[in-house]
Amino acid sequence: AAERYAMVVFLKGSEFFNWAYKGMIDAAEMLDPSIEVELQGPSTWDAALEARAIEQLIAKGVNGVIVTAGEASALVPAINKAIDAKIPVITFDSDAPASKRLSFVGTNNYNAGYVAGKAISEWLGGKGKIGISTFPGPAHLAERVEGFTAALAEGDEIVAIVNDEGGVAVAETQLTAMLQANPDIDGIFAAHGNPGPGACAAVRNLGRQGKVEIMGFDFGMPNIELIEKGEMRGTVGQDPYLMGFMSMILAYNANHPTEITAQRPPFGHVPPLVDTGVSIIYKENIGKYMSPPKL
Amino acid sequence: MSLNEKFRTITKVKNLGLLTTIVLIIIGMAIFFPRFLSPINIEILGMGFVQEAIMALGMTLIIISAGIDLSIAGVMPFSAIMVGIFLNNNFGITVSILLALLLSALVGFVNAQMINRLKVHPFICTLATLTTLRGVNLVITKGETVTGFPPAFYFFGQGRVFGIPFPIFLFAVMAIAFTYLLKNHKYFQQVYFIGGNINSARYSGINIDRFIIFIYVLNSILAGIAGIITASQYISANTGFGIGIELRVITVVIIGGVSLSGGKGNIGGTILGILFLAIINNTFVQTGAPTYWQEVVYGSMLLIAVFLEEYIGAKREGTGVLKRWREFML
Amino acid sequence: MINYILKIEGISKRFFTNKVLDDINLKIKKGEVHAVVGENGAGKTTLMKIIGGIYTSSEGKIIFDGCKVNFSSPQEAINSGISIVHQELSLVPKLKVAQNIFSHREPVNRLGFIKWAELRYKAKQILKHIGVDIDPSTLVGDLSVGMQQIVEIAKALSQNAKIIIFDEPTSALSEKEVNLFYQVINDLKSKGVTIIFISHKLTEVFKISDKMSVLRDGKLIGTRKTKETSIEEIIKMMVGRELGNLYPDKSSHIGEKIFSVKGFSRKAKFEGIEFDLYKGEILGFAGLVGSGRTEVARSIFGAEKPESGEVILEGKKVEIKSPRDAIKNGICYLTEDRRNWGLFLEKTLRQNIIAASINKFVNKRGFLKNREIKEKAKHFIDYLNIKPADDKILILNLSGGNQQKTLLAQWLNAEPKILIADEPTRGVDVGAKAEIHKHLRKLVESGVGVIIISSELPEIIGLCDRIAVFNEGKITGILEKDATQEEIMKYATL
Amino acid sequence: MINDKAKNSSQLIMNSSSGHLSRLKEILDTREIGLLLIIFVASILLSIFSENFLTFSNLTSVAIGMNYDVLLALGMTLVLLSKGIDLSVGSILGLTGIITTMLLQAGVSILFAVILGLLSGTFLGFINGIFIAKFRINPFIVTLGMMAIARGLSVILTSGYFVSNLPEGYLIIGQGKFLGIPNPTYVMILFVILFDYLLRKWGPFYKAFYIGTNPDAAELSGINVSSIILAGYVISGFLSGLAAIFMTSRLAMGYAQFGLGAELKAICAAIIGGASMGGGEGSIVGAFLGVMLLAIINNGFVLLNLSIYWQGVINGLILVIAVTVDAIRRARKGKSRV
Ligand SMILES: Nc1ncnc2c1ncn2[C@@H]1O[C@H](COP(=O)(O)OP(=O)(O)OP(=O)(O)O)[C@@H](O)[C@H]1O
Ligand SMILES: Nc1ncnc2c1ncn2[C@@H]1O[C@H](COP(=O)(O)OP(=O)(O)OP(=O)(O)O)[C@@H](O)[C@H]1O
Ligand SMILES: [Mg+2]
Ligand SMILES: [Mg+2]
Repeated sequence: AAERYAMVVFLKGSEFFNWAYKGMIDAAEMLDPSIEVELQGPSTWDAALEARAIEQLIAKGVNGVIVTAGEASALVPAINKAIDAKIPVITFDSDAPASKRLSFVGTNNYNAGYVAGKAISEWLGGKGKIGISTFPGPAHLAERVEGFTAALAEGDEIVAIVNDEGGVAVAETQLTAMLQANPDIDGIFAAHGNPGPGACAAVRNLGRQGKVEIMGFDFGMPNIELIEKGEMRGTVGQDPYLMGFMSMILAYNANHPTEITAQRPPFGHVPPLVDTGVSIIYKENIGKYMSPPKL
Repeated sequence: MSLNEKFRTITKVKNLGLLTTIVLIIIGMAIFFPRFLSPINIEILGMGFVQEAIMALGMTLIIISAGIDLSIAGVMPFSAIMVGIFLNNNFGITVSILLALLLSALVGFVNAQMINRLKVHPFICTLATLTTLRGVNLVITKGETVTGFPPAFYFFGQGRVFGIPFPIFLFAVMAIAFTYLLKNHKYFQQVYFIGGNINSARYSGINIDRFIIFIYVLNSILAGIAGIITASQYISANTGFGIGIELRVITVVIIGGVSLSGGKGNIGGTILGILFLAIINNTFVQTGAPTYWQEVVYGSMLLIAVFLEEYIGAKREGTGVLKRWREFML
Repeated sequence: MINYILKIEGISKRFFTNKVLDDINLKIKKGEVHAVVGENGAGKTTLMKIIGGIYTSSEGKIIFDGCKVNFSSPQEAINSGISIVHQELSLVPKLKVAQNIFSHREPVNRLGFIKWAELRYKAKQILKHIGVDIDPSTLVGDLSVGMQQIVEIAKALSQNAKIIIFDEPTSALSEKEVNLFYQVINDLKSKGVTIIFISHKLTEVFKISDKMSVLRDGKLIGTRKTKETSIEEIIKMMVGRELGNLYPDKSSHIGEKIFSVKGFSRKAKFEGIEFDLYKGEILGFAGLVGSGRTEVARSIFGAEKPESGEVILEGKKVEIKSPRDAIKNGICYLTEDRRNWGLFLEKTLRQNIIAASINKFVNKRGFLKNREIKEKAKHFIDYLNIKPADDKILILNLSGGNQQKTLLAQWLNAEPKILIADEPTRGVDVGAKAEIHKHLRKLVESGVGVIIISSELPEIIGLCDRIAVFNEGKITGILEKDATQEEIMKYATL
Repeated sequence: MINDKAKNSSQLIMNSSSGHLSRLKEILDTREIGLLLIIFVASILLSIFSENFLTFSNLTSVAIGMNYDVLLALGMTLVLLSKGIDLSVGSILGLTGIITTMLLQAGVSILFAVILGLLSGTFLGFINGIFIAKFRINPFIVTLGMMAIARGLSVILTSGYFVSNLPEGYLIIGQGKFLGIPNPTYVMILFVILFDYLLRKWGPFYKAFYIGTNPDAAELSGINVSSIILAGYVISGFLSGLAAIFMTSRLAMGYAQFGLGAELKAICAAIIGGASMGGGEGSIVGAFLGVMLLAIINNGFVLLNLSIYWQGVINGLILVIAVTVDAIRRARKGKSRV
């Protein structure tokens, strides 16, 4: 029968994961047109629900699982169970390092935050007063903020952190209030994909266009448009398409061992870590992001 | 027996609409996806919703009493986190679990006190505790995951008894006990009096305040147990556990025929409700249908099942057109 | 020394600023039947609820069986041997009769598990003892109000109390059940049980009580030995003056037919119901509890669907599918179950009075005419003497009789062409009752058709021009105005 | 005899309504005033601790944040009033936003897209209402089903993508200002005043109070129970649609996750504002103040730079305080459970 691979995400229906899934589809097509792929995942952010999806896939008997860990630890038993059942598991974007997963493909979230921190510090000449929009809970957000903080220069200062509850509309309210309370803020870091447009709206509300530099995260269309309009200075670009693409190839490799024994028999050759890189996207290089793949 | 009479006898069965829907799905799945009925899939199907199932037992009592408890979605991660912290501080497994359950019980006690003293609808009291607890969980963990439990603790989420996963075994035992107690035990029967007519309950000499404390504490403890099982199952504890679980639990209870206006319902219906939810969820993974459709299909199935239930129920109850308004409102 | 089982000393009760009981002193001997009478809102129910541990008194003390007691919950009162049959039915409709009778005192084994067979058996015994045949496994919600009242009595009997308080137990019972109830009382008395009995049916009070106490506006006016007093004296004590005729004169001329019902049937409920209503007459529906009067009325009103039958109003056939249709056509039905089907307990008096006629109190664009509403409310408060006379009070806080008056106001306000009133004077005091009767008569004289369903034969006989007698879902006879109780009973129990 | 009794009762009348003073007392004793008081105290405290609180621009930003929640809470109040609940408001908001923005993207004119968007929100509410009012299925289940369906459809329609690149003219609806105050704020205030007035004074709305208190008695009183219940859900759907228009226009995009979790906020605000889960009670101004209280507390959080980890705890405690204050007020008035 045809091989079947599944991608599991912690929040389905997000542009970011669509890029990744598209990468997976394209890679599968390239490897063997008979391969079937599917996408699974909860519609709310709940680590336990993601683990359930993996376990159900094991029961269903898929040939490989590509998963982004909404919560690193909670997925460990499910991932290990899959590996024990000889189903290769590749994590992408967010890792579950304590598990037996074969490989992680993605950008280290700390690094992504770090790159953003370096850039914004540079924009503000090392004397930035910075506000951050994030929400408490997910580990990868905490890592980004940690990396971000570490990259700032001596003279930079994080003035405020607000809770956007993961949404755009709340981000707008919260960031508007933040800018009110701290008129000296001249930089905003949106720690995930959503608050970027909220930050721009907040700046618009107070008529501070041009006085506050905004760093978004990921290249969702609204972010890209805002960069094009000049309301947002840049955004942290990871490469989800490549993540999905590479993960698929690795999962396939793992299922097709060669004569040369690999590190983790019975699986085939896979590297334990693939870094897909991270870069800041500016107005000059938004071109390729303007047309996200249609699923 | 005429056909008409036969039909009437059949429709007397409770939860017929739900039962029909479930059976149809199972048959359909079994034909097209043979793996659906494989032991491993059945086990996973059960394990996937065992937390909800355990909590639904308590919620059934609460809703029959015309109450509601949203705070379980805060208690469940709270208990997981607390047990983790206790374990990490070398309290030993038994003590850690007992302490976590004690703290969970405390939340239930606070809920009950607010309901009794302030005479405010449980929805709002428990919403307040839910919001507070979610915050408390964050404050305690700073959003980080609690890990590093001793392997002996894994038993509660991953161990087996008689070849059955422990959580499922535990649920089965509790479900049987609850069914029997609710049907036959004098103390548990009070729930029907309180939900059915609170004045009657009071005039009959039922100590309502004490009973409210009992069921809310019980419910919280069940949520605490679910939390401990979750912590053990995923060898970690995190504030993100149980987001939205309160709605799922309430849903299965209501699908199972317990009315939000209280006074009516049983455990059997709730178990069917769980089954319904678990099967719909598993069906999607099994068929590999586009997952985006899952919500839509789930919502539609929900409406269809309840519609069937009401439709058949209306036949069963005859023409009492007016009798029905209050029954089907909040 | 006389053996008083219950001594009430200086009891007062205040609800917020409103003093409803004022320094009540009362002594009740063991084994006596002590009646408490008084106008609506006099404080009878409140006093009983204090004795039963449901309310706590603001001042004073209660001495029960020689000891001072201070019940803080009904549970304590029940445990020490005081049971109450409440004025407002307090059963759980979704549970079975047997469960309701033994609620919280079910026979259990050592582990607390209910012995179902024994429960059913005991329930059956008690019902048999009262002399009614109700299956203990039926749901209480499926019983008529009258039957529920009997279940309520059974519940009190099952508690084996030393004192049983009956708060208007017979208001929903018809003659036959009332007689059964008298037997129960005699039986209890012979067993040495003390009985406190509240009723607005004074003949009944005279028949069964040993002593009676009269309350007025929260004060105890006096206590009399039943043998040494008269109805006139008691009424005078209650209302402060003498009352004339209890029933208005009957109609002198009957006009043309205004309303008729033809061939009304519903399986297992009623069959072939036919009757006509003429201008200027009051038609009475008599019958035993559960004889189908209520069902027929509800079906005419569109609250339930009959299987066959038609309704003709002023010569035209009217199509009635819902109460809305009925009310639009001017056919109104005053329910017998005011709490569940009639009143909006958590709303104010004013809101309740306009409930069935909101559309009459809005202007062309649908906005409420508040001044008019206020005036109308005041009118009815005065007219029916609803107490307290505060149109912003929640119905919940009114006495039973005043709630009933509110219900009546609600329907009078709808200005019906045909009014079917199901037990319209249930729980209303003698004075007010006479007023209501007068008003109903005036209504009829002004051209409104009135049908009265009543389980009180004297009321039916005293008020109605013609009487349709129901028996197991059929009309067994239509009697003219001079019918006697015996005649009616004959048709009712054919 | 009536004269005789009138004397008795006239005393009581005097007691209960001795002129304007008692009227004033009555007004002061309402929940709205209690809420205003809490809001007032919170505001004073905030303006002491942060000079930015009482600035025009901060207050407008609070108003903007309230906008969506207020619209949803209005609908929720109407629905709760008739003994129902609407869990689908958040996802109807999401779906309507998607439909409107996708229509715009497809080149439909702004006016048309807005009208169609509002219609689709109304229609979804209508479906809810039909199931509840005509088929008499429990509102909790129906709207829960709708919540899943509408959210699912939003995701399917967009497959998770943002809908962006909206015409400038559309953005004006939400982003435009008049006299320095954003357009949506005017609409919000207009709706609050309108609905408050209607609910107090207008027959068809007023009947909802009866339905919620005792639906069966309402039916027997000739009130068209099912139509009024239906109307509640339709209005709730419409208001969700309106909130969606404002949200998508302000943020210049449509997104399937818009309105996630908004239903609980709306219920919470409506109940703080005086609606009851048991039906038959509710106040539009109250709901508005409920949203305001929550918004001000949140604003305070940011202004005072408090740790985001404590936000949940404080929000929960505020809820407890609001509920307790009201419980005390109710106890004095002799009402039973909310
Ligand atoms: N819970 C309450 N809150 C406020 N006032 C109350 C409450 N219960 C009763 N009252 C008032 O107390 C007074 C006495 O009421 P009670 O029910 O004792 O009268 P009653 O003598 O039993 O009248 P009826 O014959 O109509 O049953 C009435 O004016 C009533 O409005
Ligand atoms: N308001 C109501 N709504 C629905 N059903 C009712 C209502 N009132 C009474 N019933 C039903 O009506 C039936 C009893 O009424 P029925 O007409 O048989 O009695 P009745 O002759 O009026 O005597 P009584 O009411 O005094 O017992 C029961 O089945 C009861 O459930
Ligand atoms: Mg009374
Ligand atoms: Mg009757």
